[in-house]
Amino acid sequence: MAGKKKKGRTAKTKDDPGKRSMFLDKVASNAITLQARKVFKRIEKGSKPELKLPVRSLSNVRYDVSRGYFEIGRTRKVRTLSVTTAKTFAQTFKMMALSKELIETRDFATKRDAYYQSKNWGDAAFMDQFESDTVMDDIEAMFSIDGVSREQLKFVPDEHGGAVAGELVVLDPDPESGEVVRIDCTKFGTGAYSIPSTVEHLSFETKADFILCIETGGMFQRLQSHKFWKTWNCILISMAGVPTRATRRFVRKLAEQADIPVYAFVDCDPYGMSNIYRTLKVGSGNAAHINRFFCVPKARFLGVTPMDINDYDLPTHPLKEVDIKRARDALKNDPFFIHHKKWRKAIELMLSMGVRAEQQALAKWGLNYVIEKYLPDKLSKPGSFLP
Amino acid sequence: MAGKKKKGRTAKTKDDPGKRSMFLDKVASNAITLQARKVFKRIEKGSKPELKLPVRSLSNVRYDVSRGYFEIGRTRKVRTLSVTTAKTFAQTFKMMALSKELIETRDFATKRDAYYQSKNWGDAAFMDQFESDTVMDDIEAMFSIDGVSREQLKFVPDEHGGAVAGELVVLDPDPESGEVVRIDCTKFGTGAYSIPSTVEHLSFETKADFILCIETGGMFQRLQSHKFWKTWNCILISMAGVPTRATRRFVRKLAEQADIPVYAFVDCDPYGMSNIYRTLKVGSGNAAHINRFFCVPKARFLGVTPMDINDYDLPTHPLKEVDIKRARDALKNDPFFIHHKKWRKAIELMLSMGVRAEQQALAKWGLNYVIEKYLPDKLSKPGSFLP
Amino acid sequence: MAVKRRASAADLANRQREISISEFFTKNRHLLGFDSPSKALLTAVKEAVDNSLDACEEAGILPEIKVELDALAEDRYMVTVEDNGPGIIRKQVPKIFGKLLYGSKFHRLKQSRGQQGIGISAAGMYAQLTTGKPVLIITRTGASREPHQLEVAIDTKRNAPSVLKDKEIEWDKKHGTRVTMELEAVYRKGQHSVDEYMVQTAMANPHARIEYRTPKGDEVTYERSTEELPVEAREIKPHPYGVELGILARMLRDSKSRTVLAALKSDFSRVSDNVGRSILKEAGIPEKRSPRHVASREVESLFRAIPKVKIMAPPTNCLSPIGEDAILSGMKKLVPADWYVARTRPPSVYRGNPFQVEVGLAYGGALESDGLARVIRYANRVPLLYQAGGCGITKAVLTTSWRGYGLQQARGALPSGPLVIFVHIASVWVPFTSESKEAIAHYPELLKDVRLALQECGRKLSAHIRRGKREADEHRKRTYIAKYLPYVGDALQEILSLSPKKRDQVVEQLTNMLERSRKM
Amino acid sequence: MAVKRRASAADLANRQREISISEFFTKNRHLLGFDSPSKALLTAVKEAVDNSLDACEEAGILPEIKVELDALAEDRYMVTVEDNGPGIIRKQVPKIFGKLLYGSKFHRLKQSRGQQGIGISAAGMYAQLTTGKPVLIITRTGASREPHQLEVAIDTKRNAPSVLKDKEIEWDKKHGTRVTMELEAVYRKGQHSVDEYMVQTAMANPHARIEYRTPKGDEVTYERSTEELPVEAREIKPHPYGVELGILARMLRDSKSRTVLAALKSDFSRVSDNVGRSILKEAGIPEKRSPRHVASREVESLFRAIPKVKIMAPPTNCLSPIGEDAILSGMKKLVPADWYVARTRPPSVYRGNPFQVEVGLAYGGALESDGLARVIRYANRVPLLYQAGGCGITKAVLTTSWRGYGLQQARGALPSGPLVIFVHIASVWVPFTSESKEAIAHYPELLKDVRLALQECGRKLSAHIRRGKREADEHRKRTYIAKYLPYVGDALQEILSLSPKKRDQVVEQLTNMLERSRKM
Repeated sequence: MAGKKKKGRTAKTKDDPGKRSMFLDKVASNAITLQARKVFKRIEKGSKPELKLPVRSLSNVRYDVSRGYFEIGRTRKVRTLSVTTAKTFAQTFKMMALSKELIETRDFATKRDAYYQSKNWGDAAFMDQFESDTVMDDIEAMFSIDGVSREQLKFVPDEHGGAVAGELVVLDPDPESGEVVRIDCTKFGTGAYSIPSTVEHLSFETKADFILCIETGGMFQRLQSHKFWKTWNCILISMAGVPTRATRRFVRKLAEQADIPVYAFVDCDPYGMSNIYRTLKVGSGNAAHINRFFCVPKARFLGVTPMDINDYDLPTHPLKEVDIKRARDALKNDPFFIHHKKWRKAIELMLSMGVRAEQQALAKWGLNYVIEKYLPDKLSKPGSFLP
Repeated sequence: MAGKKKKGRTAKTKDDPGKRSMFLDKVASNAITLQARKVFKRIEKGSKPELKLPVRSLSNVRYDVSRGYFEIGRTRKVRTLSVTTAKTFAQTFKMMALSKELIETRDFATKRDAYYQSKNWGDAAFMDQFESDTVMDDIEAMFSIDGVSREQLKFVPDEHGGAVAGELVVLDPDPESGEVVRIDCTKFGTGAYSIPSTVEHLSFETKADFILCIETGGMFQRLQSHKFWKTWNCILISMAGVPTRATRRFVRKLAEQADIPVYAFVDCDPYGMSNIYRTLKVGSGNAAHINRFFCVPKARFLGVTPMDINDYDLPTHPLKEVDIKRARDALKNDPFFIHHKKWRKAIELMLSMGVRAEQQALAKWGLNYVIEKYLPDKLSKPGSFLP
Repeated sequence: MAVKRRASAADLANRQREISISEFFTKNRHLLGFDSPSKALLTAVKEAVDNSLDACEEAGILPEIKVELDALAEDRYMVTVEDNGPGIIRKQVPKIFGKLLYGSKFHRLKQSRGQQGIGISAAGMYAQLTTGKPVLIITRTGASREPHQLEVAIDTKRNAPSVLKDKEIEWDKKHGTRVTMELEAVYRKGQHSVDEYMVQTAMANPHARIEYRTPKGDEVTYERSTEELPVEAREIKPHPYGVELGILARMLRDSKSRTVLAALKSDFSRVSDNVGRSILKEAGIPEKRSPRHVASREVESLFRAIPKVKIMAPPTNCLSPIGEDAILSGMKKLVPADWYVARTRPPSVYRGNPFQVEVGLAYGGALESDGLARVIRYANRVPLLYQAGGCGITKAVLTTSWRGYGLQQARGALPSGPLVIFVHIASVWVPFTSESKEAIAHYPELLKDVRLALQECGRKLSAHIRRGKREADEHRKRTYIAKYLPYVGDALQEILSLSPKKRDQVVEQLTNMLERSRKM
Repeated sequence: MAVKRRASAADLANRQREISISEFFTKNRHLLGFDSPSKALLTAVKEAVDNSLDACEEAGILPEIKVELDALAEDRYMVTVEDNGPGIIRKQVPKIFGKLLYGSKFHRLKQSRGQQGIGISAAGMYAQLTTGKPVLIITRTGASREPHQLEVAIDTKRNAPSVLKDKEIEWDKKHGTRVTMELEAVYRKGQHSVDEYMVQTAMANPHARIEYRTPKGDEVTYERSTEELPVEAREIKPHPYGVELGILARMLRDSKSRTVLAALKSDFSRVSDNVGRSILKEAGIPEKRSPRHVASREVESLFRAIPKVKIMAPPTNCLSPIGEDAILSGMKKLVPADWYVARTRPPSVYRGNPFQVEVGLAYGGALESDGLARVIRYANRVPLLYQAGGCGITKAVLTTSWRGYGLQQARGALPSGPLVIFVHIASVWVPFTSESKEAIAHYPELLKDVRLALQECGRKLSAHIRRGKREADEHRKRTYIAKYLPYVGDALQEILSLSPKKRDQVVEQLTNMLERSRKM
């Protein structure tokens, strides 16, 4: 079976997980210091300090075919200190100082935490979360040029991580003691491993053949309860809708380190294809400055495909107005779909059929039809997966 | 310290987890058979079959002070088979048959699964999810009279479970082999244990002193990363907003089995008090027929309280229109808050201050102020927690 | 006080002049419905057709009307309206067509299309103003009389006709009138068009035969669907409840009766000897007093006494409703629905003026089921095409709750569905909101009666819709039994592991049970 | 053909009668603004005050007007309006107050408040109709003349006055007129009230002193804010571009000139010898032809020739705008804003009628900043209180894009903010949508000029709003430097572990840098 070609491969960890984590911290901390030093030098020379930020607009985004993700373009905006930018400047530097402190104390902060921290900054305190988020996005964009991610800056999302089960051991070095915890994801019974908010410090041991990313919690629970990962020697990841940053980063790191394919199993509708799968694989257009960290270029689309609707005679719902709009938009404006002819054909087929289908629609043929028939069928020819 | 009075207590498990799970299945299966038999007998006698359902409206709900939860009243509606009810009758029985089959095959189905299953029922197939959900709610209500929960009927929610970390071992018997998996929640590094969709079969071993249920993922991650559970010998549970059915049921079973207190740590706003805490503790008015399974009557409100806003000089936001409406509504119409004078005073205080505060507002005084000062303060006098 | 003398009172007095009504309406012609060229075309046709129909009916002739429009230029049309009415005697022709506020209908209390004696002469005045052309009239009052042809212009300064030509001619019609006007106008299609006016006129006048030729040369003939003339409306005297203080004073002053009692009895309707005495007693005025010697303070007492005395409602033979049958036949001919209802309300009174409301509904069939209902408004059988928004009839339709009758209706909107609503108000005096007679004022009494009629028809519509639903229900239920009961059997078999035979028995028993209870 | 003879042409002819304009408007009094008792009160006051102001101005007298309302019963009021005008000579009094369509203003092309000679006599007619009481007039034309007191009623059948009393009396006024009417009416507060009318009248007539006593006995005096009378409007002749074919024909027929060229020159404005000759040449009519011998087809040629010849715009001294200063002083007195602007447009022409638009804006101050802007409409200095929705002025305000001037404006709505918009249209002939003179018809030329004036004022408003924002900005920026730069220093210190001294240097350097660049 093609999908199992790498069976028996041993675990790969590039280096000691604890050391790697410290190395990442060092990179981030240096980037901050460097930025501050540049500004300090300018001031000493009597020049106005300035910051260079990539322009975060759709016009400065392109789909990099070779790298396989949406990438931010070269356009930069320069923010010079002036009366009107004084407040933002102060806040940006206070936020950078906070980040450095977090790195040094091996701590982290959510967006919300950072906002409240600023309440101790006197006049420079953020008026509202929106102001705070904007500055954080700026800092993230600024350091993305240096290859430093927001998580490395110790700003973590306040989002639920996805759930994981299957043939995987996660190595998690304790932030304080440095002792590495081994988490065996085959040992959660019907439960699962919940991905933490930041995954930069994690590394992995696995002999799995592939990673299966699943849209709904219900489908994940079914495959998990029936130990699908055991039969198929794989790792199951529940995305629960559009995957969070932590989940995407987790999948990306895991897939890269273990060098195994990633298959997405989502609903057959424009939301599943465009919002979930496309985001997982190449990132999103309006967050192009971070895609390099979060995309999973090796992801492939297992199903449900529009062809499956016919092949498996699935119950469908008519496409809604918003679905049609989304699909037409993908065909017309999305460089990813425009680039892949197979995707264009699939979306056009869906539009001409005028219907969508959910992954759970397979239950029409029996609750475990998906385990006994559909997935085995599919996994026997991964070459046919959509790109 | 009062909160630690049970330190050193050994694990409690009522009986063998595998056997217990089989026993629960048996109860559910018998209830279905009994119901079917009743109907069958009536038909043989030439009487029209009928089903008795508790009326699911707010007028048939009361707050049971002694039991500590919203309870459904005694009013029943009788649904007699007639031309107009024929379709619903057929669907109800088909759904009961499906439930029995699920129990026998040790399987489960989400709402969505059940809906798609019906697509094989010919004319009796559900037209849409709404129709299917209504029948499922009816069945749940019907069997709730017999003390059988929806999860026992093997209809599981398609919701994310909460995350768990700390001094707890979850015992999860394998549905097929019956072999019991032991999941040690101290062993997940920065990650956590993700609660499965159904928890009926789980049991626990713990020496923890209390369970701390936390509103936001960010705060959970902070306490988890800093091993708060280790310092304080407790179990951390992330609710991520209003807790799901599985999370509530998990906390309830755990608290009951381990006989330890449950503390809720949520935002100081009407949503945190009423929608999150009240739902966790006594259930919700419009799902009164299931509260007996899902409420956590021993839960206490640790904070953030309106008094905390003054005591800790927290940054606040003004109450929004909807907050004020919700708070007034709680004071006027919610039997739980009406019953507890302390709660009435707290809500009135909040209304008079006109502000709300988030749990992350504590970050104003330092990111780990919550760990180093606030929670220790609070946990030193659990008697002062709101009921 | 700073006084800069510019003009003295005497200077001002020298400038005072009388203004003729024609001059007034020349400047204010938008008041008469001549505000735009497309509306002018409709108004001219309407005034001529109204007059023709009125004349035929008064003379007891089943109307045959011919309407012809000819385009002379893009903005210049010739309008010709010909009828088979009684004709107009030669002497009257100039004043009827060449003087505003001249007519037979203003002083009468009796339902008619025209009311104010302005319409046709205003059309002529507009024609003359915009093209300089006089009105051309051919008329003949009987087979034994010679047909006359006249050209009449209006001297607006004097509001008086001037006859430009007058001759006897050959005409093959035995009696009737033919009016031709040349005017600045534009021909349009749509809601406010002459075409639409012709259809609606035909619908409300099923006793009339109308031939209509559009400027494009298309000919449409509306054949009559009844050979019966409408009941003739009789003239009545004013009713005391409707009189105003000033009018009452004038009536007494002008009365030819010798005593005030006699004056009341002869000048008002429904004042019997008894009623008259009661009023005068209440007012403290001696019966024998001459009406011309009632002092102004006494007139007021008299005025205040009237409402205190119970007086019979005015006679209603001044009205001539279309009638339910005629409304139905008119709608059936011209509205492609599959269900119709009509209701003629009993006459009512507002301000002493009798009026009567008629409503028809047409539902279903080929009517568009997506949009809003269409409302067709009439006053004294004349369609109202403009100012639907400001009209009391529209208000009454909007404030009727159509949801109760099984229709959709958004807040403050017309009901939606395949529905045409026909509303006719007949009255001796229709209170229009302007002289162009496009919308009816919001008198509560009128609105109430329209609503009542709509409700009566609405209830019938509701029954019709429900009947349709019931029939659909019945069918559905019958199939339900066959459709769903087998699944009850299936499920019980699955749960209780019944034998196939047992299962079939269960289904059979259930089927019998339900069929039986349905027959009871 | 089924003929049931009911009435012959001769019968019909016998019924034909002339209708007096008074009778017509008695039945249609809602057309004159007497549709409800509360509106009737306002209309009566308005007609009397308009006449008083017109008379004073024509006579060059600074107006002093006294308005008194007395409640006689809940629905009966006495209205008294007294002025210091030139008075009315005895002989004219009956016709002015007892005949509809009689006046000095209808035939003139000149801006005035009254236009049609209907207003005050209609008010009297309404009073008489509802209370039976005649109009009481006291008038005196000069210190050397005796004051007269008359009671005038209207014979509606003949549209003629009847004088009930007429005597010389004592009166301490040297000249002026006092009119008293008793009518069925209701006194209300609010948008459509007499109170509101008085304020708005005072605002547009800052040269008038007005005393007003409400029925509750409250006395309000609006002192004048200017001692200058408005420029006197001159009467002009009609302009050829505005004439209509029918009018042209009549003017030639009625002309007293000997030649058609002379007729054109004397009866129209702006027709010089040259212009007249060009027109006639274009029309192919000999100059010397008698105007009364121009055939009807030739009149049409003449009519078509006019637009082909270039003719100067009509003289505009027939207009008397309020003027920017007077608008400003009126608004400042009565609108509690803190910024004002006014603009008087140059005169324009529609249909040959000169007109002029004036706009004022008042912004900020104690005006309510939450709601929509308030629009105050005037035609020839008379406030328009009713039918705002149907008025061309409202339309022009709605279709102006206020967002461009820094205001909020929802689609199709008025702008919102602390704004009062004052719009005045002055014209020799204001095209009202009805005789009750409540709303102005939507003539594109008028709307365009209103919009232009609004835009000119809007741009000034926009600059004012921006100036306010700029000043606030400036202040904010200055404080910014002191406020935020220390935190830049703090943060750099934290990241780079600078010494406190180094940190302070950085902050100082930054401060200097920014202060310097701000001064450049």
